[in-house]
Parts: sequence; C-alpha cells; structure tokens
Amino acid sequence: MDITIDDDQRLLRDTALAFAQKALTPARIRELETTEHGFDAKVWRQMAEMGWAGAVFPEEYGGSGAGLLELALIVEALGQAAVPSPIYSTVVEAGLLLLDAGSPAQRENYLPRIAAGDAIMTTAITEPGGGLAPGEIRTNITPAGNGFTVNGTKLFVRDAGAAEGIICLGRSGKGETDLTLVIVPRDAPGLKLRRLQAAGGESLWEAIFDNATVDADAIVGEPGGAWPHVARLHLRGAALKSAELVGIGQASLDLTLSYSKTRIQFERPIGSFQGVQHHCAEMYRDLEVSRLLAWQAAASLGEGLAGDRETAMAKAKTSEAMPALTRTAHQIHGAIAYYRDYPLELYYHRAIAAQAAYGDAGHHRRALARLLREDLGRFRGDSPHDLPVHYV
Amino acid sequence: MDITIDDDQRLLRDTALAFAQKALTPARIRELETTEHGFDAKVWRQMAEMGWAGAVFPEEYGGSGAGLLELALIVEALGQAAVPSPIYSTVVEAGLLLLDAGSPAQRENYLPRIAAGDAIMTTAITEPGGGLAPGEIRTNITPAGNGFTVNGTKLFVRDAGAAEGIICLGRSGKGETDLTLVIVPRDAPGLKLRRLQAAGGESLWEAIFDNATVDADAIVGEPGGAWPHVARLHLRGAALKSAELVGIGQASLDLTLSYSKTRIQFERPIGSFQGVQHHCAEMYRDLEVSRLLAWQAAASLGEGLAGDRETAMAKAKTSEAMPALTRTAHQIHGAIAYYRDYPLELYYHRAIAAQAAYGDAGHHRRALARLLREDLGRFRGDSPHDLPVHYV
Amino acid sequence: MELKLTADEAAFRTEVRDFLKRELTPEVWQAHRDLNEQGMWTPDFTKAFRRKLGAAGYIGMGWPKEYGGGGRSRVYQAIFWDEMEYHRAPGLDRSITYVPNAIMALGSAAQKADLLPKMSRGELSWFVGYSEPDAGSDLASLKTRAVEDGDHFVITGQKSFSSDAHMADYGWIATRTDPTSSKHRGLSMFIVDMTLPGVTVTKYPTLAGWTHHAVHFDQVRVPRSMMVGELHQGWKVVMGAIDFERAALSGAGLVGYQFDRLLAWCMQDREGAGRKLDDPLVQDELVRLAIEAEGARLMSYWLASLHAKGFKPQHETSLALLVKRETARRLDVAGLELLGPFAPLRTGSPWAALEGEVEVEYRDHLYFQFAAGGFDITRNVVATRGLGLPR
Amino acid sequence: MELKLTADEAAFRTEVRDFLKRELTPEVWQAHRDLNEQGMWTPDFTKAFRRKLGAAGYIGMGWPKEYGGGGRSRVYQAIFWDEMEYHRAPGLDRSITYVPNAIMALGSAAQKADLLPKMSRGELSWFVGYSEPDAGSDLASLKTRAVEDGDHFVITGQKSFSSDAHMADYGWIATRTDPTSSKHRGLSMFIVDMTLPGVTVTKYPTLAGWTHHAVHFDQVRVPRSMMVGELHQGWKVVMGAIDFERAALSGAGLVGYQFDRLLAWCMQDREGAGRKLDDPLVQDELVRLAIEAEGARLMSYWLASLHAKGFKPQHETSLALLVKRETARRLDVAGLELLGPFAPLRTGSPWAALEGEVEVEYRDHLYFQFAAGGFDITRNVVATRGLGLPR
Repeated sequence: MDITIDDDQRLLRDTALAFAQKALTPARIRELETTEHGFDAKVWRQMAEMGWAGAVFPEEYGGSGAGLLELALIVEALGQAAVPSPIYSTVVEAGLLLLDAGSPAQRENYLPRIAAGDAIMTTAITEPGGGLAPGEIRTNITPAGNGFTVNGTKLFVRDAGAAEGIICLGRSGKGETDLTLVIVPRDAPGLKLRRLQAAGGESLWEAIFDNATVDADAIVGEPGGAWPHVARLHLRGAALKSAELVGIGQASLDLTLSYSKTRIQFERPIGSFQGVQHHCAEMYRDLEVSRLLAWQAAASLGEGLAGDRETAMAKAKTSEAMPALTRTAHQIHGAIAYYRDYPLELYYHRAIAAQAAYGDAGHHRRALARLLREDLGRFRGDSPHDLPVHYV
Repeated sequence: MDITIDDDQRLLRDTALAFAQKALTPARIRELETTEHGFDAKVWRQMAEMGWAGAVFPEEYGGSGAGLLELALIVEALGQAAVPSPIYSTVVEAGLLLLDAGSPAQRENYLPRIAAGDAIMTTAITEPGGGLAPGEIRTNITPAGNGFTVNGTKLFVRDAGAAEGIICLGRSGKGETDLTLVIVPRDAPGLKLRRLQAAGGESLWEAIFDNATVDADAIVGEPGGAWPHVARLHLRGAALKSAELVGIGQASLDLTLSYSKTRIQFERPIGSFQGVQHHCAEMYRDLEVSRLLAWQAAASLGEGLAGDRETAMAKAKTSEAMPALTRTAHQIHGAIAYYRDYPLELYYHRAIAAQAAYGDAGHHRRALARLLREDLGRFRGDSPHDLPVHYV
Repeated sequence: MELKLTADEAAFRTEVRDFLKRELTPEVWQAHRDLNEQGMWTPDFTKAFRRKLGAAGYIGMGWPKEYGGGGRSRVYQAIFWDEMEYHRAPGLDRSITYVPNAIMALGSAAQKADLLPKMSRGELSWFVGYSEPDAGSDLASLKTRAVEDGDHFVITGQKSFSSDAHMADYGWIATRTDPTSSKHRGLSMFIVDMTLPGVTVTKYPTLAGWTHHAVHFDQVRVPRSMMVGELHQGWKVVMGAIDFERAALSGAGLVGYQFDRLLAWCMQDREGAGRKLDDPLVQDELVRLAIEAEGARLMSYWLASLHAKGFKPQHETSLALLVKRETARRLDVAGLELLGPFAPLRTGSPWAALEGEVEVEYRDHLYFQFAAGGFDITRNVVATRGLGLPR
Repeated sequence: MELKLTADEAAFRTEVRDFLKRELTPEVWQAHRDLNEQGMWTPDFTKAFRRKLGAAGYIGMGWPKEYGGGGRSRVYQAIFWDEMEYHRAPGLDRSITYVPNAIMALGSAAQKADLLPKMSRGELSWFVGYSEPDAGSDLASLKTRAVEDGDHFVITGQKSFSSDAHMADYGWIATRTDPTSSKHRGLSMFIVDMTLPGVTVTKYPTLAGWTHHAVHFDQVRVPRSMMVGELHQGWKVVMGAIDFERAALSGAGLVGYQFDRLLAWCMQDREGAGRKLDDPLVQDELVRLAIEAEGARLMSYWLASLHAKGFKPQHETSLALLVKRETARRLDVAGLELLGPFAPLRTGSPWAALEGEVEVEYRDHLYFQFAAGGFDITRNVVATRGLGLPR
C-alpha cells in the first residue's frame, strides 16, 4: 500500500501547474468567460503539445498511455490556475468514450487528432430532467434509411460550439437501459445549439436534435449497449471534477494564507488571530482529505477497478467541502475579494460549476446508499473487517 | 404578537431557579443517581408545596390553572439546576393524561393527590421497538371477566418503582390505532418491574405485564380511543424536554463563561482567545434560538393549538444543539471538567437522556417531513406568504 | 407570549402586502430590475419607490410623534421589514433605517429639523462612510482627516466598500479630527452633502454583479453644523448608531422568501425526474431549513417584542442579525445543492432555474459573511459585549 | 499510489488479526474488561497482553535493527495499530509508541541499553508527566521543579491528568530546572522510577468511569543519568517526542470499528420497528459517516506511506490525528442519534444497545476534544507549524 504519488507524478503535477499558472492572466481568463468557446485555442494547442490531450490514450493513437491519476493531476493543476480548456468534453468524455466503445475506424479517425489538439469533440447525455439515471433519457434514436434519426433535447453539452461532433445518447428501445450512442456532426441538419450562461466559465450548451440524421457508421458501440460506457464516463467525469475541486480549493487556500500573513488589522496580521487560524486549519484539513479521496477515485478507475464507491465518496466530499472552503476564503478576505478583479472570485465561481458537474454531492450520496444496500461489505474499508466476536 | 415571557412568568422562572439551585448539592444529585427512585422525595414535596406539581391543573383539583409555558419554565429551571424529580412521570405524563382523558372519578382520585405531592403516577407506552408510532404497540389489553388482562413489555417507564399506578397503553383491536389505556397498580399481580440504568439519572424501568388483571374502571378514556391522548402526551413531553434541554444548555454555558473568565493559560484568561469567544458565541446563539423554539412549542400546546409543527421543530433543534453545546463546553474546559466532581458532567449526561426522550431529533424531523407532505402551507411561517408573483 | 399577530397587526400586514403587490407587479419587476445594482433595482426606481414608502407613511411610522412619526410599535416595523424583504422591495436600507434613527438619537436640533421631514418622505438617499482600504474590521484605524478651519471642517481621504454612494444625496462619514490620538479616540462624525466640490465616486464591480464604490474626499469643506455629536466623540456615534441598522436587517423576510422559493422548485414536476419534494432526503433537508428559518423568524420578532416592551436590546441585535444571515447562507448553499446541474445557470440563461436567483444570491450574500462585522467579528462582539468575556 | 495492500502486507494483516482474535476471545473479554480503567481492560491483563505483543515481535517490529528492532516499514506498523484499535486490544499506548521512540531519538546510550530491550519485550509501563493543574494547553508554564544536588536531581511538584500512572513503572517527566527562565526555556526531562521514595499517586474518577491520576513528587531524588537530553533543553525533547504518539494514535481502526458497530445495529430487525438500514435517511447518514471514515483511513495510511518513503511528516501527523478524532466524535454523536431511546442505556443495563458501548464512548472520547492539544490547539499548531501563519 502506498497512498502517495510517485516522483514522476509529482513532476507531472509541478510541470502542469507551472504551465497553467503562466498560461493565462486572470484578466484574460475573465475575458474568456464572455466568449462563445470559453477557452483559448492556442493554450489548448500548447497543452496538446505537452502531451496532455492524449496522455491517457495508448501510444498507437498518439498518446502516452498514462493513467487516470495522471490526468487527475493535470486537471487539478488546471483547476488551481483556473485555466479553461476543452479537456472534459474532448478527452474525459468523447475521447475516452471512443477509446472504450468506438469502432477501430472511429478510434483511428478521432483519437490521434484529439491527441494532437486538432479535434474538439463532446458528448450530449443529460436531458431537462437534470439527473444522470438512464430512465431520464427521452431522446430517441430511430433507424431511418441507411442510418438513424435523432430527436430530443440535451443540456449541459460541453464545448458544443467548438466541437466537430457530438456523441449523443438516445433511446433505441423500451428497456430502461436500451440506449445507444451516435456521433452527430455539429453542422448536421436538424441540430440546433444554444449557449447556456453558467457560473464558472465552462462553455455549456443546449442541443436540440430535431430529426437530425446520421449514417449507420455514426453509431458508437453496440446498439442498445451504451449505458455501461456512459456510466463509466460519468464516473470518470466525477473523479476528475473532484480533482479539479481540489485544485480550486488549494488556490483558494493559498490566496487566503498569503492575504492573512500580510493584511494588518488591529495592528497585527489577521493570520495571527485564532479565529483566522482555526478557519485556515479547517480549510486545510478538508483540502487534504479531499485530495486523498480524489486521488483514490482516479487511481482506482485508472486501474480498471469498479471505482464507483471511491468516486462517489470523492465527489460527494469535494462537492460540499471545496465550495465551503471558497466561502470561508471570502469570509477571511472580506470586501477586497468581493471585487471582480481579485482572483479569488474565479475559484468561487468554478467551485459552483464543478460541484454541479457529473452529479452533485446529493447524487453521489444516493449512489453510495444504493451501493450500501447492495453490498454492505464494501463499506468496511479496503480490507473488510469482521466485527469483533461479541457483535457477531 | 409578543415573543417574550411576561413579568409573572419571569418571576416564576427566577423563583423556580433560585429554589432548584439551592435544593440539592451536586454531590447529593450524584448520589441520587445511584438510588432506586432517583429523586429526593422531600424536594418533590417542597416543589408540590410551591404549587408546581399541580400548576397546570384546574383549581378544582388543587391546581392553579397555569399553562404549559409556565410548566416549561419550571422544567427549564430544574434542568438548569440538574434537579431530578418525578414531574415528567406524574405531571407531564400521567397527570395531564388523566386530566385530558380520565373519568371524573379518576380525576378526583388522582389529581388533587398529585398536586399535593402525595401520589406518584406514571405511564407505560414505548415498547422494545423503541419508536413512538402506534403500529409498534404489541401489548394486548383483552377483556377478561369484569375487567381486562394486560400482556406485553414496556420500556422506559419513568419512576415505575415509586409510582402507585402505571397507565399502560395496549392494543384492544386490530386497527393500527385501536389502542386503550388502563391504570395498573404497581403491586398488581403479573406486573414485574426491572430498573434500567441510563445516563442522566432519570429512573427508567422495564415493565412486563404477564397476565396482569385490572378492573373495568381502570380504563382511562374510551376503549380504542387512546391514541389522540397519547400523541398529545408525546408532544407535551417533547416540548418540555426541549425546555429542559435549554436549561441544561444555559447551565453549561454559564459554567463555561465563568471558567473562561478566570482560567489563565498563556498568561491570559482563556476567554480572551478568539477561538474560545467564537465557541461561546456559537453556544449562546444556539441556546437563544433553542429557547425561543421551546417556548413557542410549550405556548402553542398550552393554548390548545395543534402545536405539532412547533414541538417537532423545538425538539429536533434542542436535541442536536444542546448536546453539542455540552460537548463544546467540555472542549473549552479541558481536563478539569472531565472529572466526576466538576458539575459540568451532570449536564453532559442529562443532555444525552433528554435528547433521547419523547423522540430524538431524527424522529421529530421525520414527523416534520410528514407534516410537510400533508400541508406545505404550514411551513411558510406564522402567517403564510404567497410566493411573489413571478413564481406563481 | 402571544404567538399570533393581533387583529390590528394582521390587518397591517395585509395592508403592506397589498401595497407591495400593487406596486411591484410583474411588469414593474421586468421594467426596473437591474442586476448591476445592489438590491437589484435601478437607482431611479429605488428612489421613486422610497418616496412611495414615505407617502404611505411606512418610513416614519415607528418614529416618535415629536419627529412627525407614527409612534407605532416595533412589532409593526418588524412586520413591514419582513414583508419588504419577502417581496424583495427596493429601498429597505440605511436611508430609512440607520440614518434617521441615528439622527433622532444623536443629531442636532437643526439637523433634525432640516433632514427628518425629508427623510420621512423618502426624499433622501444616503451612504455610510466608515470603511477605508486599511480600516475594514478594524474600523477605529480609519485615516480620513477632517481639519477645522473656521466654521468649516475640511475633509480629505478615501472611503471604500461604499454601497450606493453613486445614488446618495448625503454621506454619513466618520473622520479623524484629532490626529494625535489613535484608534477610537479623536474621531468625529459628519453629514456630507455629496454635491460639494471635491467629492468623487469611483465604481468597482463586485463578483455579485453590482458595483461597490470608493468615495474620495479632496479638501471637501463641510460646515461645522453638519457635525453629528461632539467633536472627537465620533466613536460614540458610530457605536450608538450601529444597532439601528442591524435591527432592521435582522428581519426574517429574506429567509422566508428563500425557503418558499426552494419549496416552489421542489414542487415542480420535472420531465423524467419527478418532484424533488417526493424524495425523503429532500424532505429532510427542507425540514432542517424550516427549523433554522423558524429560529430566525422568532429571533427577529423576539427583538421587536423586546423593543415594544421598552427593553433596549443591544448585543441581541447583533445576535439576531447573525442568526438571520447564517440562515440565509444555509439556504443559499442548500439551494445550490437542490438545484443540481441547474445551480450554476445564470439569470437570463436558457434553462435557468428560479430565474437564476439562487446563483445570484449565492454570490451576492457572500457579503453577509464579512460585512457589518460579518460572522467572525459579530461573534467577538456577542462574546465580549453580550457574554462579558475579556477582550 | 498503490491502493491495495501488497501480498506480504495482507498476510501480515491476517496474522495480526488472527493473533488478536485468538488472544481476545469472548471469554477473555468477559473476564478482563474493566470499565473503570482507561482502555477498559484490567491493568494486570494490559500488562500481560503487552508482554505477548512483545513476544510476538509487534512492539519492536518497526524499530531500527540497531535497537533490536525488526526494521519493518511504517505501513506494517499502521496495519498493526489499525487492527489493535479495531479489536479494541489493550496496550496500544505510550509505553510502546511514544516513549521507546523518544528514547531512541533522544535518550543516552545507557538509557537505550537499559530500557529498550525491556520495552521491546513489553515489560515496562509508562506514564507521561507533562500537564499540571496550571499547565494544560499552556504546557510551557509548568512548575514542577528539579534541583541539582550532586549526582542527583531532586524533583518536587505535581503532575495531573496522568493516565495510567497507577500502573506505571516509570514516569516521563518534564520539570523546570532553571527557575529564573520562563516558559519554554529552562525545562529538563527525566525518567523517574515510580518506586522511588516521595512518589505518590492519587486517583480522580472521570465522568467516563475510569480514573485519572495526579502524581505528587515530594523531594524525589532522581539520578542525573536518568535525564533525557541536555540540561535545560527539555522543551526540545517534548516537542521532538510528541509526534511519535500522534502518529500511532492517528490510526483509523477505532473509526472503522465504530462504523461497523453502527452498521451491525442498523441491520438488526427490531421488533415492530423493522431495520434501521431500510430507512433512506439512515442510509444517508451512514454514507456520510462512511465518507468521513474513509478520509480518516486514507490519512492514516498516507502518513504511513510518507514515513515508508523516507519523508518526515510533522504537522501532517497532527492533522491526521485531528481528522481521526473528529471523525470518531462524529461517529459517537451519530451513534447517539441512531440508537434513539436506547442511546442513554448504560453497559450492564437491561436492553442496552451494543452493550452500551456507544454511550460509554460518547463520554469517554470527550478527551479527544481537549487532550494532546485537542481540537483547538491542534488547529493552531497546524495553522502555525503547517501553514506558516504568524503566532
């Protein structure tokens, strides 16, 4: 057992952070929030050149075969520097979905271009009900001629405006999980996109499929066999958003510590007041617990384990604790950080968005409750204990 | 509207507190915890002489016709001084139950003697399931000869060892609330009592009714009509335990404040440290909110209103907040109060017992959720608002 | 203890509610909302509405009759504040709460005669100038100077975090008049006409959308007659006045509105996902919130009752404001969680839930945590002033 | 990152678990439990069991080989601590954690040669004498004097809150050797044989049931050779040693046991009331607790991993102990609530749930909140030593 990252991983994280912290100024980040695409294409290309876009793909697709933990460390660094990028849409969602479920032709078409930073791709899964359960999917994918027709409304589609294609989940039969994935080109007739405005700067879209038609080879994986892949996608997203939240928390704590050491009130640095010290210790406590849970989630998914329990724990914890941390950071800063030009606000907004993504805390606690009902044994730690003899 | 107590009530509270704080030394209170009856009969008689045992009875039964809020103020004072008494068993439970539901003969027999401090009475309701729902009652009350036979096991019967009679709730038919109350004399054949040992010093008992027989006139109220009276009893108990918890919290805060002002560490009174100040402010905040909720609960029950929402809110809040307050009190005191001879431990234990009595916080939140499902309107404050026009 | 409103109080509540519904129709709402203003109404509408409050008698209704007030008990004021907050009406700010009460308590006869009638008609807008860049929580370290010069004082310095300064007719300004004394001593309070030469207002956008202001005073000549209280006794004025605002702000209308709004969301039948309200965990969360909201409501009417009975609550006012604002923050956070993926959607976005209000307030109400003492300093105040712990 | 135990680690865990189950059978449990002792076992059994731990090689397994240790990595020690706590075994205290590590790091060659072999065999019991009636959180203000007298120091004073002093062979005693210097300066550390003339131990019952002790030193003559570290350098010894105990105490076995015990209760089918586990609100609470417990488990193995890789965690040790103890307290409180009316029933009472353990621990674990720094001082330590905030 080893609950630390190794030297290579540490180096990766440090490199990623150093790059991310220099990639964009806070002013430029704020400016990007008002643009349609929400990210800086040049920066994304630089990230691709550093190997991050393809990090988790096998070498044959231009990747470096790294694990999900490595991707989590990159995402943590991006979160810590508040750098927007299409890494979720293109890598975490579409890229790994195509790697999991795509045909050889699809993989060869998309993955190398994604790795090179040439292709933006995304997925369209959630619908107006807002939940992540398969039963909420009402979009229909019906056979039509030599291909399929897609009808339905999707929300929270990341980077749809920049993507060349959207992998859309739809219902292809009557069973609850009779669901299928098809790739819809962004310019397909019958596809309408509308930008949503959301805290945190991610570029989220509504996508209305109104008799959008695609060819037979647009299907990803087996017809009716989409759900396990989508469930895995949700887990990956949740684990990585947990890591991003840790980065958000770390940046918020860092800002708070440096402010507390220099801001003088009542003739002392405010960081010398016990109240501020207790707040900071509490922030740090939650941050370190969150970090370990997030790393564990990414590592267990990356190792091909179920990872559902670990991911739900990580996302449930980080989704509550990191936004709370940003609130405390503001409480300590006071009015200065309430201004739009102080960088703390970036993290405040990103925490709102990240806690909501891929299932909020309540969603993941409900998922854990389901696991608890199904298999109590999994809640007794890494190596299940028997109860001592007097409780058997 | 007036959310304060009036001068008479204030005087009553001050008088009760002054008496209670002098009635017993901490050492004597600890000693009483080891006795079978758990209270000091002489002190109970003094309380009766001051009019407290009969306070809430009409004058015709030797009472003074005071309201439940007055009784709550007395109980708050008793909680604040950690004085044990049979006021719950005899007045809150049996006395008011007989006043509500008893026959004229029963009232005349018991109430004046209760008011005079001559009779201890109690009730037996909860069963080994531990809940307060009517469906959990499995004790049977069956007609036999000229009266009834009682069979079943009751738990948490207050003061059974000292009571002349136990009013027992049992099932008399098949409907969920087909429940009946009968008075069983403590020395009835077939009634076995066993003392439970519990934190907080109340004298709680197991009562096993094994073919205990009573006469026809032992019945309290209509056969099958017991539940509304018992539900009311539970509400009264919960409201008054809320008030007791407030007294417990007040005493704990008072001890903490006086310790914090005098204990020197790091060359300053510990109460000058911001950490301690924040803890104390938090304790005080929870105490004052709890007090208002508890008063409101007692007042609304006393006025004959439903009081169910108010009581459940009060008990849910005080059952969590006041034990938490005692934990913080200990945290501030440190080792000194961890010793058995420091009075804070009395309140620590009483808070454990009081939060569990008449439904814990979870029970009352579930009750509120039921009310919420049944009538949303009752959750919009004293005077229901319409939502502003843009949400209609 | 009287848990219900009296018939007269209930009638007053109905009257206020009818007034607010009549004045703040959906059309008015659409026409005059402005997310870029604190309070989220345009300055013009706020000023016009304040005059209507004055004309309806609501501003002065609790003032003593000697100042042309209605002499109604604090319970009526609490009802008014409650309804104003619940209906998100503009104008419930220092211009009708803090400042007139402070002037009644501490102003000169001339100030009272000149200003109170205008204020009771809702004609004046104010900002409060305490905070400076280096004097936030530590108010007493403020540096804005006022130098005596004949019949005038010449004010130079900068006030920051000054809400609504851009629409203010007057500033309520704390200055240092004795530079040789430090901290609480040597301060004096002035009423400053914002049209005087040397006053400039600079905008700073906040993360909540609206703008804060910095106010610069460059050799602003203020007549001595506009000093409030004695020379060098400004700290007393600050401390004496501060409770007035807290009392008005501690009303529970906001909290009630937040709760009801969440209920409305939970009652919606969402396509494919059912009603949130049918989930036992959501019920439990709502119940927890309802308990906290009830606590805040009781605290606010408790405070009003104490006033109505002639008591003079002091630290209790800070406590009630803390309870209200902490409860509001709990509701903000609960809203964020209940709205799930819709939580981040902003006002104006397609699919924004509850018009994006939860997201706006989750940001906006941040200032509850640090302003007017905030959560931490208020705890210190309660601990020292209320519980007698040593400083 | 390697989330699972290696095969060898897993085998070791099985070995320890088998050892504990074999040694702590229900019969042994019945025969040697004593609620009036900290750790809830009789002193005799604790001492005997500690010898068994020594014989099995568990005490010295992580010590360097030069001290006769097994040189196993900290991960193995963490597994051992974890299992010890989970099975509520006696003897996981300063006698095998804190003191031997402190002596290895700071003791003289003679002390090491004399004491370490005995300690690795589990033959010695210790108490730690830091706290005094006026020196609790503020350790540096201690007053117990040690006066040099030839080859000896003469110790006079009183130590309080001294767990297990009644069964100790030695005390690990902080004294003031230079009365002219104050606070952290002028302290020296001694190992005191508890059989020396002038040592008396007084019992004080705690609210948890067991007894704390005060230890009085009346002119106790201690040989100079029993001083640890340099004269007047005792504060360094205290600070250097304190992390050893925290590391051992931060194991997550207790938390795992508390959680599993609550699960066992929730799985019981209660007459007329069904299984708690079937209630969605109970599931949610259990899930919340499971997340916290998982956090504590990860922290404890994170700390072990850092040690195993050669890092020297310092404030991280305090943090891990804080997380573990706060989690344990959350579990105590959750237990109280889940047990409903059964919560107050004490061990031995008819109908006591889970043998009354939840109620005992709800009281007992109070000391987590204030002892060894407690929640507040630990936060200060983390903020200053860990986060670099100014003192």
